[in-house]
Amino acid sequence: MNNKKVGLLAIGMCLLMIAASFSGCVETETEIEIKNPDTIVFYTIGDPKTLDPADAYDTASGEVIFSIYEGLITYKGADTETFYPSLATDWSVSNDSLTWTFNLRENVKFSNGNDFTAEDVKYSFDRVLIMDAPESGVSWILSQCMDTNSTKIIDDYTIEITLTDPYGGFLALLGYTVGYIVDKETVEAHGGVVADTENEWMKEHAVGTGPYMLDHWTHKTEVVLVKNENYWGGWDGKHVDKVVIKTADEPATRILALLNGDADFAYIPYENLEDVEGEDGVIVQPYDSYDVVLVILNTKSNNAYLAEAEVRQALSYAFNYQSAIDDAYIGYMSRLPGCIPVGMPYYETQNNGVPVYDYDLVEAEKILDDAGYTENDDGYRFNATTFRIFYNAGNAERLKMSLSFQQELTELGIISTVTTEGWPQLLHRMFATSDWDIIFMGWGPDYNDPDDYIAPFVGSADIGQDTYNTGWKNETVDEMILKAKYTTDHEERSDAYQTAFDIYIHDPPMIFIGQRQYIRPMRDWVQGYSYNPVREWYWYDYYKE
Amino acid sequence: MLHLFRHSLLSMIGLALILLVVFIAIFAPLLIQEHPSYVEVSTDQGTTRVEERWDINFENKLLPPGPEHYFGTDDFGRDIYSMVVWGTQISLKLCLMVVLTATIIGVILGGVAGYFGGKIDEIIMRVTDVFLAIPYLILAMAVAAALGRSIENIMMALIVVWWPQYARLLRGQVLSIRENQYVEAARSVGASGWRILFRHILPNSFSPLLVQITLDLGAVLLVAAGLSFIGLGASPGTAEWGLMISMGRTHMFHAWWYVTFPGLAILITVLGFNLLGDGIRDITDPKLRR
Amino acid sequence: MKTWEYITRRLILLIPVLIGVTILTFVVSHVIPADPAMHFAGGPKAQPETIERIREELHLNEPVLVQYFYYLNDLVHFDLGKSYLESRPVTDSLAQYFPATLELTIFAMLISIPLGIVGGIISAIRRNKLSDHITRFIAIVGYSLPIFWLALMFQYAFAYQIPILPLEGRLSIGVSAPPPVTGLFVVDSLLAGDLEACGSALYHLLMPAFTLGFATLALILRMTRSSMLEVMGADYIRTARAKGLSERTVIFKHALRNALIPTVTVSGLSFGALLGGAVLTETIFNWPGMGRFAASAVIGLDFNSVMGFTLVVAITYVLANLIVDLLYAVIDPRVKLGGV
Amino acid sequence: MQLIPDPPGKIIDGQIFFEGENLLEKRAKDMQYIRGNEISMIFQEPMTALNPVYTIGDQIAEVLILHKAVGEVDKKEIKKYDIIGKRKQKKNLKKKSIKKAVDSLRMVQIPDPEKVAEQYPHELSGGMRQRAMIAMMLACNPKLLIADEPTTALDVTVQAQIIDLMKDMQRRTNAAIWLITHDLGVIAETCDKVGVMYAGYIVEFGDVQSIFDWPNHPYTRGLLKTIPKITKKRGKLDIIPGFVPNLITPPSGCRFHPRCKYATSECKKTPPPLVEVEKNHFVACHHYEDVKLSVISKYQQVKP
Repeated sequence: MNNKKVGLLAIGMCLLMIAASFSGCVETETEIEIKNPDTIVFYTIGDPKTLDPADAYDTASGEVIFSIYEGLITYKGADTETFYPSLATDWSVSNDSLTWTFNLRENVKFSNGNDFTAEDVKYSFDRVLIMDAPESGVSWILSQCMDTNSTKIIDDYTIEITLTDPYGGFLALLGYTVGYIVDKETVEAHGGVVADTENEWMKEHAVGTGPYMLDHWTHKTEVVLVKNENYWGGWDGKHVDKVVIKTADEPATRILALLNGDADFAYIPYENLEDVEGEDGVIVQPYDSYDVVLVILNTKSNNAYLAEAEVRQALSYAFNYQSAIDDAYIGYMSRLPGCIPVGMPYYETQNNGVPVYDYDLVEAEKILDDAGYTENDDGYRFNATTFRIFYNAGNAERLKMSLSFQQELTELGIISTVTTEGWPQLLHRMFATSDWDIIFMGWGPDYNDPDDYIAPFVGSADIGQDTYNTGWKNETVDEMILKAKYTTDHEERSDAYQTAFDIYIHDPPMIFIGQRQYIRPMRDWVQGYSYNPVREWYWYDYYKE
Repeated sequence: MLHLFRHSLLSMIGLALILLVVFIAIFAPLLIQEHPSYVEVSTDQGTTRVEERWDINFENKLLPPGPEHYFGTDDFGRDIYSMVVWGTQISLKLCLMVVLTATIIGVILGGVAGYFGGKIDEIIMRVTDVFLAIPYLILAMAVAAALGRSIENIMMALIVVWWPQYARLLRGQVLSIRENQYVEAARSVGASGWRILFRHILPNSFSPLLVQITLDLGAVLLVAAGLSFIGLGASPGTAEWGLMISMGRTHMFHAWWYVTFPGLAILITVLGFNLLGDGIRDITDPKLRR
Repeated sequence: MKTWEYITRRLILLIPVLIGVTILTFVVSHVIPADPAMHFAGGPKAQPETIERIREELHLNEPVLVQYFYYLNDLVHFDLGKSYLESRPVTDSLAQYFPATLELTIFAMLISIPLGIVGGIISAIRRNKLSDHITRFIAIVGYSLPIFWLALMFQYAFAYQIPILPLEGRLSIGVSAPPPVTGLFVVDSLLAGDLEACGSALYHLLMPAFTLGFATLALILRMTRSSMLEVMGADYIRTARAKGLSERTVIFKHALRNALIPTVTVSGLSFGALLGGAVLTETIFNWPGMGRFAASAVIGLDFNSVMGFTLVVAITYVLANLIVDLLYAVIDPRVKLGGV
Repeated sequence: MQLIPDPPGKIIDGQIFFEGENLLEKRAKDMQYIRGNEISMIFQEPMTALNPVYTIGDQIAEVLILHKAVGEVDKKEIKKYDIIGKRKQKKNLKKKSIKKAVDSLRMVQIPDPEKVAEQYPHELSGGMRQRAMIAMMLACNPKLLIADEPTTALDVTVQAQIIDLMKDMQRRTNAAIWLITHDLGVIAETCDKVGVMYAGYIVEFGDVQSIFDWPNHPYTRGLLKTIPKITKKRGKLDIIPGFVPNLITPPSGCRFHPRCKYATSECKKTPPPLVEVEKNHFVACHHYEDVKLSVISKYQQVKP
């Protein structure tokens, strides 16, 4: 290796690097035939927290559990209204919507060959209630209207569930992973059910009745699912044999994987959509979703001004909604009128869907001046107290919105800081110390019912809600929420939500920004995909052509 | 001495780069097009801190380099050229502060350990062993994460990580110089330990120290940029090079300039320090002069 | 002093350092005000009592000193606590990620050390000629490049503009991981005779290992060059030439072995820099190693993982230095083990 | 030997004859053959002259193997691809050469040569190392041994042993030894012929006897006068006035003229040629007769 080679190699490397980095986006797209046709590959961020349906609450875990386990009822394609039979063939409810009876599907087998019977159903529900989801607390979805002696086995294939109190939306609860059925024999063989402790084995392994079973899970690398041969739904028609969910936290990795065909689906942040939009072979299809974007305001913060309704109204006027939509979410977001997202039942009770607040600094100034919070001599209101804005590290959209909101507040004469924190620190600040003023937050549906939104947002801590710990409380609103929760009469529920809206909209505990459209860029050779906000991924439906 | 310095071409380049960077840092306010505004903010601990703000206008988001934006703009529409130039001040301030503080701590502890020896030496050396048992970036990462996200905390973290190196360097120097006759002579004349340490030993260990300081200025900058890159650095609005690269990396495919220019700025500054450090070492270390 | 006697002595010396490391990391990570219980109680929808129970389990309510002793006795039972980021014991996470980082670091060294030595020799022999200046300049540039920026530039150049190298991960999609024996994919696939996996593993190693090793390459090149210069001037080189040996033998047999001594120490030290650099390189190249795990653990303020990682790195680093000292004695007979 | 390190030194012109051939014209390959085999050299500083990382035996064996001086080696033809055979041959070649190295160590009267062969240079004393050097350099019994100040760095007792050893080795191997030293005593004891050099030029050349008795060049005479006589009563030591010239800008003509008593204007202009004053006794001085007279007159005083 004489000196010429070393010199040339080194110069070559340098020139190549510099030339490449200055040559801008030279298209190098070549016609790519379908890559690994019998496998679906999904490049996403994060890693499932657990594969145990009784303890899973994060989307990453859901991506796997939805296709391995099954519930009594299920959804079809994008339809979130009607419930389709799954492990239960048909069901009936008593007119006081207290007792629900399910007839179970016969000769269904788990992936390890064990038979599926009513015993497994009772075992699964009781297990959720006894374990009480030590890690994630997801059990509240069932424990809000069930207890361990709710489920009764009538015979091998019939189950009767008596709720602790009547709940109209009960069926929707069974659609979420917490209501999915595990194999009693397998769980008993691996540590069974122990109160308040998670089952280590069930966290890393899975035996379900669903179309796929777990091949292997290498943490923070990939989850691989393979065909479950004795799936009761059968394998005729077009399906894929293998599903690979790869973890790639770097956006560049996911973008390139999609462009060169390695990835069939990829989670791409909004600001990078332009890298994949319009590329041949890539579909960027937005779907309306119930994922809402909010700014929560702490009414009991040591910055006492936030306790005043006028201040929070002014803040709602100061927020540049259009810029958030155009610049943070690149147009893939629509305005959110109130707690209930547009598209969910009863959303029309919120000023029939028309947002009350808009970006209007003049109005904001007027409200603050009328309320007596005028600017002092060097132009700052609230005698220069600092309003602290927080968001969780790594979220590009929230970073854009908080910096832009900071600039609006400075315009308005309010001093503010933007601090980014990792999830644990932020949650600790939000709940334990409530030492915060403004936080950019979001919320996704657990089940397709307005109660899953309005209760946690504006319900007070007294009725076990106020999930964001804003400290906001209004008796009438509480009353209305409870009334709407436990009635099945449409009219009654609509009036309750209407009254609650008229109260909280003028004393807003949070700024309702918008409802972002869900986008999952994918290769054009993927068929059978449809977006269902309450159940994002069902690999059984997809195939490649 | 100086004619040797002129000889080595590389160290001349180094000196030129450093002078360029210092020049930019000093005249930054005149060179930049967009100016940051400063707002005094009260922090959680009740103190006040001045925060840097750059105006956001999303209209000219991600414009390629052109006449009105030499280095193009970032995804907030801020002028990258101005931020990179302004960033020189932050970076230089950071690495100078860290290296000087670390040197002072290191010199005192190293000097004491080396000169007085015995128990103190043992303790100090064991403590430096512990610190040096963990690679720089990882220890700095843990400390910065503990203190929270800000430039000041990165500075603290880097000081904590960097002083042991100087302590060890100084101790070595002190041990070797202590044996020389002129130190014996000074002691025989009744000079106190501290006097000897500062009058005789430190001036003589100055040249290896100078070399180490110059090289470390570059190394500190690299580690600081690394910390900001992971997300432990400055708060999102500030013009800090590591942070800019971190924020720019997602736009690499449609905005190559967002990542390239801050990276070049780091490269040029650190290169300057390294070349300069090498030049000084070549001069002061006779063995290498051949 | 026999070798193993020296090793045991050095290992005993290791223990105070490691205890110091545990104290350091414990103090550092317990200053963080964050509360992991909250995070792993499922986020915003968690119930207060689950959070309280986790706090209990973590002994977070007891004074710091008590917490430290809990930590120490866990450590003795190889229990580094639970990684809340991955809700499994830290030891499992580290066990899974350690081989990946090891493979990356080893290949980084395999690339940087030989290249650095050869480059150093060449530029020492061709002193002050053009190739010497070029290599030296590249070395200094390599030493001054921020490693993550270099990684991004390589990724942009060689995976996007000219898609010749894979962008991320350890194996291509279709290839399945070889049966784990050592955890190093290249070795395992060779053992399993699966050439395709081995090829894919090497192919994926190329860019990350070169990026990670680039700074070390520069360091070793400069170190070898200066020590070669020094050695070439020594009397025994003149003797070797006087014996009639060819220039090549003089350089590679006599000069190199003496010049290697400082290089060995440098590569020992650079092992630490590699581990540090791995944190950045792995994040960018999506390399499922300890570095990437540590980066996310630090952001997510996962106490146990950060401390577990730092401990493992400290142990590996100190052991590496021990190996370097042993190597030292092998190369340089003047160094007697223990009687240095 | 053309061992001058390339930067800074360079051989520009002139000729170096060895056995009638001009060494400067030889290709590098041939020079390598000659070095260590035909001509070999030992150096002044034994402490650093041996490679610290190899054993003495290895270093000596290396020369033997290099110059195929290991004696009868099984010439069995080894097939090219027969690796094991090749390794075996190489191994016993090494074994044989180590044995020969031990013999040469014994030749230089090193006590317990077997042990020394395994030892490393830093485990030996200065004298021992110089002996090892001599053993190494004479291993392939070269025709000429250049000894560059071999004894300067050693203390006097060891110095004497080394001188005796070299004389003994010279007798035994009949090699020519070219001793470079400033120690007139050593020269008188060991050498047959002597050449006095000043500022890079040979100023006087001849038999030891005639040079020491009848120095014809002022510099040689000055040198000999500086040796203090035990018989003389104490007094000021004689010195040669002035300083050694700076060789980068040497004085014109005869380089010794600034310090020479007999210097005249002619000396300043033309460098004196080397003239044969008497049978193989050469002098490079314009006024060697005057020097000769003053020596004779000095003799009259001494010899009664």
